[in-house]
Order: sequence, then structure tokens, then C-alpha cells
Amino acid sequence: GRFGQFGGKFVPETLMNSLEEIEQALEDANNDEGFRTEYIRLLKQYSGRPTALTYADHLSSVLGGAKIYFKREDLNHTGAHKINNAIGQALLAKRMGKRKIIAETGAGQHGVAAATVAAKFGMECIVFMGEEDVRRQELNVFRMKLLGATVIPVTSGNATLKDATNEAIRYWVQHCEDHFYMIGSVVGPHPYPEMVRNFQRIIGDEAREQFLTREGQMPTTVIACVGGGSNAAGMFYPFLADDVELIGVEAAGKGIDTALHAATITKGTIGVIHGSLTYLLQDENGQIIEPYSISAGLDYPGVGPEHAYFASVSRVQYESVTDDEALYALQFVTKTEGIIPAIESAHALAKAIEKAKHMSTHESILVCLSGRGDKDVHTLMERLGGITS
Amino acid sequence: GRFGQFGGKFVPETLMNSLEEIEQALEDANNDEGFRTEYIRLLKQYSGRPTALTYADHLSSVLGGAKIYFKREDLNHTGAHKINNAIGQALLAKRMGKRKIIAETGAGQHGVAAATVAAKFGMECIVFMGEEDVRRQELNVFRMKLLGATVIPVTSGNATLKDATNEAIRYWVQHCEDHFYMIGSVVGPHPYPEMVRNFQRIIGDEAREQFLTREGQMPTTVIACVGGGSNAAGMFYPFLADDVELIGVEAAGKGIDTALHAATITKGTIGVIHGSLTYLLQDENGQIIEPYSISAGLDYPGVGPEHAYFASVSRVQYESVTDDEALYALQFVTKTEGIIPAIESAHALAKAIEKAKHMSTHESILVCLSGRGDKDVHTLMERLGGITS
Amino acid sequence: MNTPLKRTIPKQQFLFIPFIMAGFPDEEITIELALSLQELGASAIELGVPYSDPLADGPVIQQAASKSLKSGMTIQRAMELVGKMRKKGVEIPVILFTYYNPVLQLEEKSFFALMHQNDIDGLLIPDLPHEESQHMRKRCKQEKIMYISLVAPTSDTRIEQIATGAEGFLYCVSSLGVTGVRNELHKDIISFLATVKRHSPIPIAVGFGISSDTQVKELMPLCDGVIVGSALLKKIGELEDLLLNPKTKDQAVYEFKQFVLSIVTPISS
Amino acid sequence: MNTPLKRTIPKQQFLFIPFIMAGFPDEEITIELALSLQELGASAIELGVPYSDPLADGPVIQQAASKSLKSGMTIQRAMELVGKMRKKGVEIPVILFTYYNPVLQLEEKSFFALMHQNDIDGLLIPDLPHEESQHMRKRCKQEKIMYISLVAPTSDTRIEQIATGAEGFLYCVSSLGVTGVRNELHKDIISFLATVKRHSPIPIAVGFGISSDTQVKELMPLCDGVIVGSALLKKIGELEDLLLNPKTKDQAVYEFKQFVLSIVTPISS
Repeated sequence: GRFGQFGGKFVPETLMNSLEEIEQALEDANNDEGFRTEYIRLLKQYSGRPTALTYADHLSSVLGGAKIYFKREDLNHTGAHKINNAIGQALLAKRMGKRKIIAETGAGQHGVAAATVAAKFGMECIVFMGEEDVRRQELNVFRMKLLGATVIPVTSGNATLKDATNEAIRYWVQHCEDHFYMIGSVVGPHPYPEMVRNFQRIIGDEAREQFLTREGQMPTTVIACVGGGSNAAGMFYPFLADDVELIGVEAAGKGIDTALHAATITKGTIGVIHGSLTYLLQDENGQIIEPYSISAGLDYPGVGPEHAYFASVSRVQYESVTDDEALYALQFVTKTEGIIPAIESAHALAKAIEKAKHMSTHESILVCLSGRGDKDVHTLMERLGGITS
Repeated sequence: GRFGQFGGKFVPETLMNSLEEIEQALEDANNDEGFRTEYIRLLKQYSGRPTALTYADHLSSVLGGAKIYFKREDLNHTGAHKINNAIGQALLAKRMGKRKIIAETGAGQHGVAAATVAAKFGMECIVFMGEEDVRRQELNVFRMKLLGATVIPVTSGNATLKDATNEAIRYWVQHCEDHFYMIGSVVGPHPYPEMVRNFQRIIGDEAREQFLTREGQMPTTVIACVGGGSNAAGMFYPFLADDVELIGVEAAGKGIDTALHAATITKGTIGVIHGSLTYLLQDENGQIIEPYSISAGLDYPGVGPEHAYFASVSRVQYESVTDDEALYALQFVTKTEGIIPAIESAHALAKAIEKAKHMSTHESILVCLSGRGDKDVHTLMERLGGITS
Repeated sequence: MNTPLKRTIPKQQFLFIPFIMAGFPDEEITIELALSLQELGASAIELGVPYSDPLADGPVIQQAASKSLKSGMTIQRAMELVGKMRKKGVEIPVILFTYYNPVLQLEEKSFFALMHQNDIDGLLIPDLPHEESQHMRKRCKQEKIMYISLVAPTSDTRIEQIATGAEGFLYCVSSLGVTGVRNELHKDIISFLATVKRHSPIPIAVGFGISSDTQVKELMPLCDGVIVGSALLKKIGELEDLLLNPKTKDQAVYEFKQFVLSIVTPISS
Repeated sequence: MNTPLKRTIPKQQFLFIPFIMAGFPDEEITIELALSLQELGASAIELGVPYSDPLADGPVIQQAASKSLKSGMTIQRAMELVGKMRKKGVEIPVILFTYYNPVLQLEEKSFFALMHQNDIDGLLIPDLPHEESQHMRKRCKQEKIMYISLVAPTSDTRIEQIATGAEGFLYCVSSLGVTGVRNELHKDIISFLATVKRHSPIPIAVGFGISSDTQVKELMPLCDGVIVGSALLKKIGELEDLLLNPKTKDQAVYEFKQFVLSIVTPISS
């Protein structure tokens, strides 16, 4: 259950049995060809995979450097990569005979994905969401309710994702006998980080094959944004053994030299959060610090332990992009490619744009466009108000 | 340019030359294998086609009748089938050397699709939208502007789709030399209805092949919603020669016995609207009546002339579904399948649900799920407010 | 019923063909305006039938149509209004300007019956281009109604085809576009009108955008007449309240005539 | 530095182990409450270190932690608070209850130095389960600090493994769940406790949810002691203002003691 020193199972004793059950079920599932067949079938016939690999011809030609490709996770059902993992975990829950799903959510994307698969599988779903986020993301809250989920506003702590996660774990502790906790990113205690990465590696598996088929070679660089890091983990994993530069992009918020950022690897220190040893944002007394990013999906004080490991062995380079840089990239890509990316994904795009300019036209960058920006239009209207006038 | 007696080119003389140019360009394009290759490539690599064929197992089992399948146009880039046509017309415009796109839009879906392809192709885009719709659909207006389009609020008439279309045509009349008018449905003067149907038949071509491969036979019934009717035209066309029941579902609004509906074929009479002879809602003096539907995409007083033809020869059966029935179906499908359909598509789903109950489990219904409901969440919140409490 | 000897478009004079909207601002004033225009030397009158979706018209005519519709105007009433005009002394040719759909909703027989009953001389359907108007042109010929055809700068190779067999006068759209007041003639207008003139066996009149005597003066050597619509309706719109008030009506009609005169001066002088 | 002879958990009496939060409502009152609990016969005190993300705690403890944190409490200050308690006369064993992360952020050497300097007898880390605590258990053994282990009804086959080598007392989670006041004992509690008892070489104490004398009475035949946390913090929360006001403090402390007595009556009688 470790990636180098990172990972582990730092959870109350009460949950250890549940974690072991999940490990066991995963092992069984991995030995059952039927499980993978069903997982792939649902990804294809329900979520619309394989997602497209789009050559951003217009963007690339405007920049005049490397050829930029997008792996289009925004085209998934529910609009982001989150569904890959939700489908996988729902299948596992079903296999374990659990008909009740617990999920945490920040902006609501994972909550929507969890509620979605719960509806499809005829399961109950209870979603924990910070009260502050419930207010900010009322459309997603409505979506989840429409899907039949129960949304529990969390008032503890700062009433955001971190606290929703705490509350989801608390609820799980009390109801672990018949509930399955569906974590939305490569975080949490073992086996979650590994499991979620494995349910997300379809992104990289597909992208690698599509790219090879299309270009006859590997991309020079692969870029993905990192909050908890599930889209990045899924994208990077199949490329680990290749001679490909991997870049994870964290949210620098108002700047990594300010207090307002979510650049966990860049600025964080090692500690334990939500059951896992990893980098996190904390004060000198080990109290977790509330992160900041314009992007609700990157606004998390920890990071998946496997990313901490990749950083520690320098296999992946972790950089950061500010709110403003991400917003600029979002608009630039929208205007040149006709694709409104999620603000999360715009962080990866900002880095790609910055790098592409300095690369040759023979080089290429593959970016994980992890989700669509429709969910962010309200935020964009507030920040870019001028555009509407 | 006729479908039986329907269709034609009822436009000012000024536009006749433009229509002929388009006809000529289409003919050239049809003789150019490269055109179709590029169209298919963009659909695949940009919009994510083929879209999935989803077996609605949970919904079907709850109903206990026919097996229901969804053709998932909601999984397209920008969230609906509209992009199929926008890509096709943008390619044609490019071929004709026109770098400026005119589009009309009601709720904004076609406007977003047009703005999207214009961005991707590096073209200018001007979208006409009723002032009333601009107000109601501010998110889509913002989206179009973000995509670089100019949105012109139309104040004439009732300031809705019909008037936006009139205004787009007027603008086209004045700027036809260097502008391409991208009509969003199978309406307008020849060759638009035929052209748009041909750019949309990919829906039916894919669905037919997918269904055959999956089920080894034809569906018993194919159902699609009809406003202008482009998703229905695209879905039905490849099934015309098959022994398959085809049902187009119009919006009955508050009921077809009230004045508030958009059931053009069911309740309309023959006349000319936007350049085409077809069924339309009009008073006894030939003045066009403003239609009503909760669904902005079905809220159109005319219908594609080919549908008028299909109705006249009884190849397609046109029925109607009220606001309330559509809303019920929307919620039912969301809760059982984890898919929030567009309110437009929910009209087709309502009819499918109604029919499936009375069919055997050996029979099957293929529904065109033309778009996703994310755009409708505001409307749903207003109408279903209770769900959030 | 038998039709009387039809009026025709005069061929010797430069044509001034004004456009007014039936029922705008009301029926009585429409008649009065028609009489004034006749008095000012109009060669014929185009009487617009208001339509809910006038896609060939600019904002001025749209607004006039919209007001007229709200007061209950229909194609039948508009046609009957010509009959009333006749009784009040309008003797010049009257051409019914209507979109196709209202015509379509009348039985063809009724439509022509109404044309005759009300002594209407011509018909112009802006959204019925040559290809779609074959039947209507044939029927008009049978009924001895002038079917007015339009040509536009974009008509190009179609000009000859349209001009052949056109009746009354050939309506030349002077610039790309819908009706409306414009300040500048289309740059290619000269060669366009020369082409039309070459092919047309009948007078050619220029419309869509004429609002000043300067324009008229510029056009006179190039064609056989002008159609003035939006400029008039705009003026009528400005005078609307005065026209509808019995106390100020005469003054308003006078102002209207002065305005018309200011445009047509080059013709009468 | 040398460690003094360590205090131990008494084995002959039924254990009453109260939990209080360092710095809630302030440091001085924490000491006073500790003294009161000692006076009421507490076998040991669990002193909670407030944490930003206490995922094993219910709302009552979360809120207490949150308030304490806001007033500037840290793990180091919490440990030093035990030193202050000692000076004021707290002589029973004190067990530091802290989440793992604050411990991790202290150098291991500093951590144990602080444990010794402040005369802290035990350590309980709710999010450091058996598999993850090997190193910490070893170090505690070396440092002669009781490392308190937890078992839960779901621990199942792990109970034996955990019980073997456990120190001080074995903390039995009485129901599935986080800390908090509950009205009903887990239905399988009897067999669970019997299993734990069978495997445990040391006293077993039941915690998580004890709030009444009835519960204590029910539990007495099944285990060797009870831990009472949320119920106390809830009472302290209710008395907070009175405790912080010098004029009403004594009365509030008295009320607190009466409340504690009401729960532990079955033990003392």
C-alpha cells in the first residue's frame, strides 16, 4: 500500500476491515475477466469512450511551436474524467453487495459522477459537500438531487472539500457495513489511490495508443493538471516507462509566494491527510491549511500519494499555474479551438501554451483536457464580466 | 428542391444566387471524397463520434416492456447533435471561401455550435438571438462570446427564435457576398433542409449499424423529438426503407387543445415560413403564430419540409407530448439511467416510456437522445423547485 | 366576373412608385395618403399587406406592419381597402405588395376575385422568386393582373430570364438588402442597371433604399423609375399622432406631401 | 534524559477515563477540569490535542477542537499543558490523544522529549491503526510511554493481533463510528467485548458514545472500564461562558462535577 514512503492507511481502526474487504474484492475483480469486460463495456456504451484525441491545429498554428493534442475527457458522460472512476467503483461496490454509495465532492463533479452511476446501478447515493460549496454550486447540487442522490451540506471546518471528505469518512466509519465509500480522486487510504489510478489509466492507455497511431511516435511532453491528481495519474501511468516528459500542473492561485494557492507538491510538506501520507499544505504545528484556487477541482490541500512519489523520484515534474494564467489559457483555447475547457484543465493548457512556444514544430505536447468548462461559466462570468458587455 | 409539395425556395430574389452557389458547392463537395473524409475526421477527432448507443437497462427493467436504447447525441462536443451540422456547413463555407458565419439561435445550442466551429476554423461568427432569449439564456450568450462570436439581440417581432431567424435572413440578404448563413435545423429554403439532413444522417447511420451489431436485428420503433426536426431527420433517414416504425414527437406545451403548444404537424396548416413550404402554426389570415413549449429547442412555429412530406405520406407518425409529460420523463430517465436529457429529448423519451410499457420484452425502441439537459437545469429548478428543498 | 380594362404603368414618364402600408396608421389615412400621392404624380402605388414575418423588410416597414396587424389588418381587408380607395378617387394603378403566405391561405379563386372586386392592378410577392412564381405568374396573366418581378445585383445570369415576360415594371433592388433607407448606392449599381435595362422589355424601377432627391437625380439617367417605401413610412411614422388627430390631420398630410415633393423634385422638374 | 517511574493504569478497579480537550475552553480551566476529574476518581485522563481535520471525531469534539485551535493551541502547548497540570497536582496518568499529523511534524526526538518533560504517560493516535503504528509502538516501548491501541467491532480477526502487545488499556470502540453521544449500544457489543476480553492481557475500556449511568451500568459486567468524551465536552460547551467568567467559574465547575458524578455513579457505588 505504499508508493515509496507515501501512501498507507492512516484511518481509524474501525475502517481497517472495510479497506481489507475492498482490497480483497479488487483482487478478485482483477482475476475476473468479466469484471474488466463489464467496466470497458460501460465506459464505451454508457460514457462514450474512447474519448477523442483532438489535434489543436488552430491553437498550434497560432503559437507556432509544438503540435498540441488534447485528450478529450470533457466528452465523457457528465463532462469529465470522473465518471471513469465512478463506473469502476460502482462495479466493485455491486460486486461487494453494497447498494449504498457515499461520496464527497467539492465543486460537485465527482458528486454528479457518483450520483450518476448510482442511478444507473439502482443504488442509493449520499454525497457530502461543504455548505459553502453547496451554495456556490447550486446547479450541481440540483443535478445530484435530480439524479436521486441525497446531498448533505457539511458545516464543519471551513465547509469545503476537505471538510466534506472528513465528514464522508466519518459517515463511512459509522456505516461501513453496508455502504461503499466512492472516493473521487487518487487520494485516501490504500487501496484507493491505486484503485482510482487503475480506473483512470484508461485515459493514458487510450491516449498513448491514439497518439502512436496518429503520429507514429510518442509525444515529447504530456501535461495534466493536479488537484488530488486522478486525471494526471490516469494520463501519466501508461507513459511512465516511455521517454516522455511528464508535467503535472498544480494551482498557484494568486501566486505560490502568497498564502492563496493549492500548490501542494510545489509548496507543501510531508504529512498525513485523509488516510494517506503525502505532501500537504499545513502549518508548522501540523494543522492543515485551507488551500485556494479559482478552480474548485484543484482546491485541495493534499495530493495523491503516488504523485508525491513521482515527485520524489523526479519522474514527473510538478509546476504551477496561477488563476490568471489559467483564465487566459481558457479563453485562448476557447477562441482558437472552440472548446471551453474546465478551469482545472485550463491549468494544464496554460503550461502547454507556455511550453509549446519554445518547442519546435516537430515536437508535440499531449494535454489531458480533463473536463468541460460549462460548469465554470458562472465563475467565468464573474471574473471576466467585461466580455459580456 | 422539393419533398413532395413541400420545401422550395421562398426567399427574396437577392438570395437566389447565394442558394445556387451553395447548391453548386454541395454538388462539388459530394463529388469530392476529400470533403467527406474531412467531415468524418472532424466528427471523430473533434466532436467525439461515433456517439455511444446505450442500452437503458435500468429504465427498461423498471418499465417491464420493450428494451429501450438511447442514441447518445448528448455526448457530442457542445452537448447535442447540432455540432454535426455546424461542422458540415463550416467545411462547406470554407470550401466556398467564406470566412464569416451567420447563425440564428433560440436557446443558444445552435449558436454555440456555430460559434464553436467558427473558432476552430478561424472564422468570424455573428449570431442572431431574440432579445427575450438573450435574457433567458445568458449562460449560452456568454459561452458564444467566450468563443469569440458576436451576439446580436433581436428586438423585432416577439424577440424569439422566429424573429431571430427573420433577422438572420435579413442580415444575410445584405451581406450574402461574403457571409455564409449556417441554418441550425432542417428548415429554410432549398438546399438547406436536404443539406442539414445529410449532415445529420450520421446519427441514424451510426445508430442503425450499432443497433444491428448489438442486437442482430432492427429496432421495432425509432423515436425522435421534432422542433425544426434536424435530429429526427438525421435519425429517421437511414431507417426509411426498413420495416421500422418511425415516430416524431412534437411539443404539445400546455396541451394541443390550448393555444400554447408547438405541435406544428399535429395542429398546423400548410404555408410558407423562412423560405420553405411546410406545416406551420398560423392564423386564418396567414399570419404566423408564436408557438409555445417549455423546450426552447422545440419552440418553433414551422417544421422541416421533409417532415411535412413524411407526414403527408404517412411514413413517419407525428405525435405530441406536453411540458408536464416531458418533465416527468426527464426526471424518470435521470433517476433510472443517470442521464439528464435535454428537455427537447425528454419529449421523445416520454413517448418511448409510454409505448415501451405496452410492448413486449422482445421488442425494442431506439430513442434519439439529442442533447444533454445541463443547459436546462435553470428551467428545471424553476419548474421543479421542490426537489431542492 | 368580367374584368374591366386594366390600368397600366405609363411608359413615357419617369416613374415614381410610392409604397405605403395598408392600415398604417389607419385605413382612412391610408386612403388619404394614396390620394395625396396620386395628386403628387405617382405613377402607381404599392400597397403593403402587413405580415408577421416580413423577412425582406427593414425595421421601418416591420414596425409599420406590426402596428397595422395589431389593429386587425388582414390581406382581405387590405385588398378591400383598395376598393375603398377607388371609391375615394384613387385612379392610378395599385399594386398589392404581400408576402406569399397570406396569399397562400386564401383560396386562389377567392384571391383573384378579391383582386378584381377591389380593382387591384398588380401583385408583388417579395418572397416568391422566379423559380417559385411560375404558377402565380401564369394565373396573373390569365387574370390580367400585372405580376411584378424583382431583380437584384446578385441575380446575375438570372436577370435575362426574369426580365423576359416580366410585366408592368421590373423592380430593381438597388443595393443588396432588405428595404430601408440608405445613403449610398451600391457601387456596382450602374453596371447592374445597364444590364437590366438591356434585357428588359418594360420599364425598370429602382427600389430599396431611396430617400432623397439626390439619389433620385443620380438614378434618373440609369433607369425608368424609382420606388420609395421606407422613407415614406418613416415620415408617416413621425407624423402618426398628428395624422390620427382630426385637428392636426390636414397639416400632417401637408407635411407628408412636402416631404414627398422634396424627394421627387428631380422628376417633376 | 532519564524518565521517572511511570504511572500505570490501575488493574483492580473499574476504569473511568475521561476525555477533555486541551485549551477548551481555555488552558486554566482545562487544568481545573483535570483536577476535578482526578478528584472524582478518574483512573486516567485522555487529553485531546485539537486538530484541524479530526476525522474520527463527532461534531462535539470537532467544535471543541476548532475553538481551541482558534485560541492558538498547538500539540506542543497541549503537551506543556500536562506539565502545568502536574504542577497543579494532577497525579493520575495522562494520555495524549492526538491525530498523527501533528505528531509527524515534530521531530521524533523532540516529541518524546516533550512527552517526558511534561510527564505524559500515554499516547493514543486514532488515525494510526495497527499496521501503520509499528514504529511508533516500538519507540513508545523504548521510551516507556503507553501506546494505547483501539479495537472496533469490525476489527474481527485483527482483535487478537492488536490485543497482543497492547499497553495500558485496550480501547474498545463501542459502536461503529466516530466519537459522539449515542443512546444505544451496538447490538453485537456483548460478543465483541467478550472476544476482546478473551484476547486482551490488559484491561479493556469501552469508549465512543457513553453518556449515561445506564450505559455504564450495562457495560460494567462486560469490560474493565469506560471512556467518556463527547458527553463531557458537550457539558463543558454548555458551561463555557460560566467557566470563563471568574464570578461563575466555581459554580460551573461544581455543575460539571455533578454531571460527571451522574454518569459514573454505578462505578463509585
